[in-house]
Amino acid sequence: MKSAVIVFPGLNRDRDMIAALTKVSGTAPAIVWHQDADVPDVDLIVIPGGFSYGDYLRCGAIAARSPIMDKVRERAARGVKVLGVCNGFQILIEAGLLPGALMRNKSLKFVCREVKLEVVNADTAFTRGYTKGEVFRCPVAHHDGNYFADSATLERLEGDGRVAFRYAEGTNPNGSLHDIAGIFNEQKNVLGLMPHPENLIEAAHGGDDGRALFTGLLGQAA
Amino acid sequence: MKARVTVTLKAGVLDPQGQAIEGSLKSLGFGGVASVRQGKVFDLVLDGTDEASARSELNSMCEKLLANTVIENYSVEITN
Amino acid sequence: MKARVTVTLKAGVLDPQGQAIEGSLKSLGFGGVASVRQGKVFDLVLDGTDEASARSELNSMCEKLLANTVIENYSVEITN
Amino acid sequence: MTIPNDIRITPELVADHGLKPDEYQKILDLIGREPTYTELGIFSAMWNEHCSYKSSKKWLKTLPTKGPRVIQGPGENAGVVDIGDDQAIVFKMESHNHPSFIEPYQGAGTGMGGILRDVFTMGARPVAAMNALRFGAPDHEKTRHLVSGVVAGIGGYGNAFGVPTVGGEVEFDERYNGNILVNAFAAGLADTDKIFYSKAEGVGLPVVYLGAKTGRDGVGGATMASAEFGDDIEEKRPTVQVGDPFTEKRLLEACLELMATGAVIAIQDMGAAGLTCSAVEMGAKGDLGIELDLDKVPVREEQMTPYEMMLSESQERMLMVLHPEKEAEARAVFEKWELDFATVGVTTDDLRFRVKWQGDEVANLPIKELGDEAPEYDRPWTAPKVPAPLAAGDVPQMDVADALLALMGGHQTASRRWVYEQYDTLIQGNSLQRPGGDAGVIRVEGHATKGLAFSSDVTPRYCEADPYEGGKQAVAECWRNLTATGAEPLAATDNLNFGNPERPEIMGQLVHAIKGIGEACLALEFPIVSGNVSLYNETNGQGILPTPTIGGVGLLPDWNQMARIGFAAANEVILLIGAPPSRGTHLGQSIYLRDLFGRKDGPAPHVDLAHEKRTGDFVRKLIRSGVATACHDLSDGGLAVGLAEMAVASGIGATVTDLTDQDPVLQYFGEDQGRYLMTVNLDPQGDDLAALWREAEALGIFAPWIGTTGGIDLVLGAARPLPVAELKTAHEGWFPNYMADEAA
Ligand SMILES: Nc1ncnc2c1ncn2[C@@H]1O[C@H](COP(=O)(O)OP(=O)(O)O)[C@@H](O)[C@H]1O
Ligand SMILES: [Mg+2]
Repeated sequence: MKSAVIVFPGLNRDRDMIAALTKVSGTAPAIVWHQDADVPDVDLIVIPGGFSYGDYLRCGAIAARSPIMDKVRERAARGVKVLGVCNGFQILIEAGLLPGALMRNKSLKFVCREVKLEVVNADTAFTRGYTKGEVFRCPVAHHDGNYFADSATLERLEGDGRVAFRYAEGTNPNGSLHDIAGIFNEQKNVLGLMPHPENLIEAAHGGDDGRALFTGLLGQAA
Repeated sequence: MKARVTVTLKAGVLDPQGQAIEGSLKSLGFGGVASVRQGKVFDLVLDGTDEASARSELNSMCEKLLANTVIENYSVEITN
Repeated sequence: MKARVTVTLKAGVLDPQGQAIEGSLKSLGFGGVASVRQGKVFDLVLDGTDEASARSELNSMCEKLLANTVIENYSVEITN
Repeated sequence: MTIPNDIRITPELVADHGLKPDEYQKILDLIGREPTYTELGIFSAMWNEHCSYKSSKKWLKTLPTKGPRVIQGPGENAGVVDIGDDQAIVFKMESHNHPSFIEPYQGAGTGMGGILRDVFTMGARPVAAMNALRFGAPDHEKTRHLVSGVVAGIGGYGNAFGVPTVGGEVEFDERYNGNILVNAFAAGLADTDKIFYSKAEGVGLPVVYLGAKTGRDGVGGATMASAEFGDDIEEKRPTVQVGDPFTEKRLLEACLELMATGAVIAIQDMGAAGLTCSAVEMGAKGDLGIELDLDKVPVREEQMTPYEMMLSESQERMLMVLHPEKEAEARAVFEKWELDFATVGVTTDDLRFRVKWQGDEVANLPIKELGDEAPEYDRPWTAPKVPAPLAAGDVPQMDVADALLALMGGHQTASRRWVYEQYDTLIQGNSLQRPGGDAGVIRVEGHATKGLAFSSDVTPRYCEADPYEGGKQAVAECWRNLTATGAEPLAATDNLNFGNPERPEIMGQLVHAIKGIGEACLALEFPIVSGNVSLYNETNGQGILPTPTIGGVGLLPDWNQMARIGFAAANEVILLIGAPPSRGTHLGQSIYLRDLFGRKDGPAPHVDLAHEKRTGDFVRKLIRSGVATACHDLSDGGLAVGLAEMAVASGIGATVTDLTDQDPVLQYFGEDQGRYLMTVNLDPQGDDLAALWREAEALGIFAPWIGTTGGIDLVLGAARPLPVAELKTAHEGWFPNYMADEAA
């Protein structure tokens, strides 16, 4: 499986994501600079975490309006898988590829700690490395991960199996409605999530609970 | 020409910042505060002198960038 | 009673947010933008009906919490 | 606001620039005429304490700065130390005390920005950060606000920039009520053959300005950083600088990309007194003159005067000397990152520092003398009075369990989780030990087994009681914290925070602390490779506690052999390595006395450097041999707190037997130095443990078996068993509870 990582100025978990994709798949992803004319022909496009454009205005807002996102939107419409992590999730939301909004954490503070995630829908290309109901460890590191959507949208997300992950066991770090940590688009080829599975994939990270996302996605046995 | 754009959260949208400020104000002894909502203002300096066209530009800036119209309202004001 | 507090950066204080927004507006094709400065608004609902005392409360809220008077100015407006 | 350049230089104006009459006379003698207003500003910036080290230079020279691994010691933007495999660790610590008191969020944030720039200016990509924070008494009206702002500011900058925070310190004491300390540390990795320095070489080469535009931020800031606070503090506020981590992150990437092109001859970041200090330093180091044309400087405000441009402390800016044939390539890199790039000057061969503006020459000064001839003082000092020993039998009594619970839930030893969870501690994916242990540890990316450990330490109450012992202790504790992970301490950086050096007793503290630091660094083979001095930390004549912060770096050849502080399993032997047979006796200056009895008397504990070295080397060897399952050095709160921290870290309890012929208060709460707790997975009756003891004895190290891990309680001899869960609640509770009434 071929993948590409999109880099906007101010992102800072691009290197973490590139390392994770490389370590799990054995192949380095293509790196796409935001000013590049197009995204190469890949099966998976990843928008990593960080502070694109300083997260000034609203998190992800400025990056979401850059021309490269039109290309991402086109690919997504054609069924290419798109993964947005943390700032990547915020960008996908601002770009309209995913519904709702990510508000300032309830504590108003940046939070970096380990949480537990429950796999709500394991029946997708992104989550097939896990089993439904499985609870796994995953770190978070964000200031604006408090998922908000109106009740109709929440109902639709829940009803259509579009909630991917939920914060489990009282570990919701940000006040997200329905403890939502990650959601899919309607076709389930776009996933956005706040936690950082790429930071928990090997012994040096103190565990590899995040690895199954990548092994599942990249078509390898977990 | 100078303009001010004000962006506020739509009713019903969660405002963690406003809530926290409300709590802080109360614990500072401002008992009479019933609610606080936080928004943004943008003070812009624009080239050009035609107010009507500035207004329409500003609206379009809001739609395209300054406001997230899923959760925010905006208003535009020419200030000079 | 309703009030709006507007908090803006003092002149000369660097506004990285405003700068980034200015850059983004330009690349979205809004060439006529000469500068952008970002500020905050707080929309408050207050108990009580006396405008003068509300005004003085609001000023004191700004001094104590809503504005960082080291780098920000504020203004207070009763909106109804 | 515009300030003309032909303003008359009056004695008041000279004084406003922090220059003493004799210093001004020296300027007149040096240039043979009255300086222009801009020149006066340049002198004030170059000759203030912050840039010239005029009070401390004489003493700093006595510090050991060399070692087999030292590539670059003090004098550059950061120290450079060899870690093998053609790589180096580049690090430094710097204070942002005064700005953080005035505007905590921006002050602390720009402090982070400054130290990160020091590191990447040398060609190193930042891989770890720490912050050492000191605030006033918890119940002081300003403290919560300052804690909240400083922590948010450090996080706001460091998190967005993308460097993991791996450690730090937080302390509270009323002596910092009016003058908090914010010391920021950063370390970066570079290839040893790609280190960049500030020395310009070659005549007629372009001097290039990079990064953010210049505004009026912090004009007079460097002068402020060296001025004692008075009640007119409000008036100093408009000089606040605002940080822009987004620009800094782009500057990092652009600089590293530019360095890779081979275009850079010399580079210097613009820190205190921005353009002035950076240009003078590049020229003077290279025996070259520099000519600047201020009309080329990118500015973001209108009508800036040359005075303001020369003294502006706008952040996120760099000055470089470039190979002219690579200028176009360099410009392309900066345009890609949307940063300003402007050729603002040229190197010359006449050793003059010339500044042009709108056709006028507004400054023309001898460049070498600006730095070299800066005043240097041998300020008078008095020897500190060391407190008398506690009277024999003066051991205030308290139930051991109650005392431990109170200390674990008190402001001094409570967990700092509330602080470090606001920092990104795992970005870059290399964090092997995040804050909460003895030292932060990261792996060296790209290397299979190598790791680096970081710790920041000082015990200001010891330094106040005895600056010499306190100086030694700061170094020893840092060295010990690195050792406790299994790392070999390589080198250190120091951040010397003191009061007004014009007072002989403060100068005495500085002199003696440096003496202690120097001796300890020598004995522990732990050279000082960079540092920073922050003086005049006082308010209305009351100085802070002397606070010489030490930031150290250690090397782990194989992080698979690394110790952590949490008890690893039940039924393991607990050894107390390096203790006297009595385990502990020293209660003077302990937190037991201070926090439970309100007493600040007695001498600081003594550090036996030779014993320290032997003990640490032995501990490290045990960790690397694989027998150690956990390790923790003893510091604040002694044996009891050390054991409790190990238990709380993993949830596993322990039972420790009392020494029957010794006061339990002394053995559990004494703060004797040079001690480690270690658990080993060895049979208590077996040969391996016997061999370990024989080896210790041969080295003159006492390493008694004091107890065994297991259970859900911590049992300290005859004291009431304390559930680990209860200790944890106390330990984790203080900070969030305290900050919960932030607005109150
Ligand atoms: N400001 C801070 N930022 C990050 N980590 C911190 C900070 N303050 C304290 N810590 C962490 O909390 C732990 C306890 O700190 P401290 O009591 O100073 O340790 P020690 O006694 O071993 O020097 C350490 O791991 C330290 O790195
Ligand atoms: Mg320690």
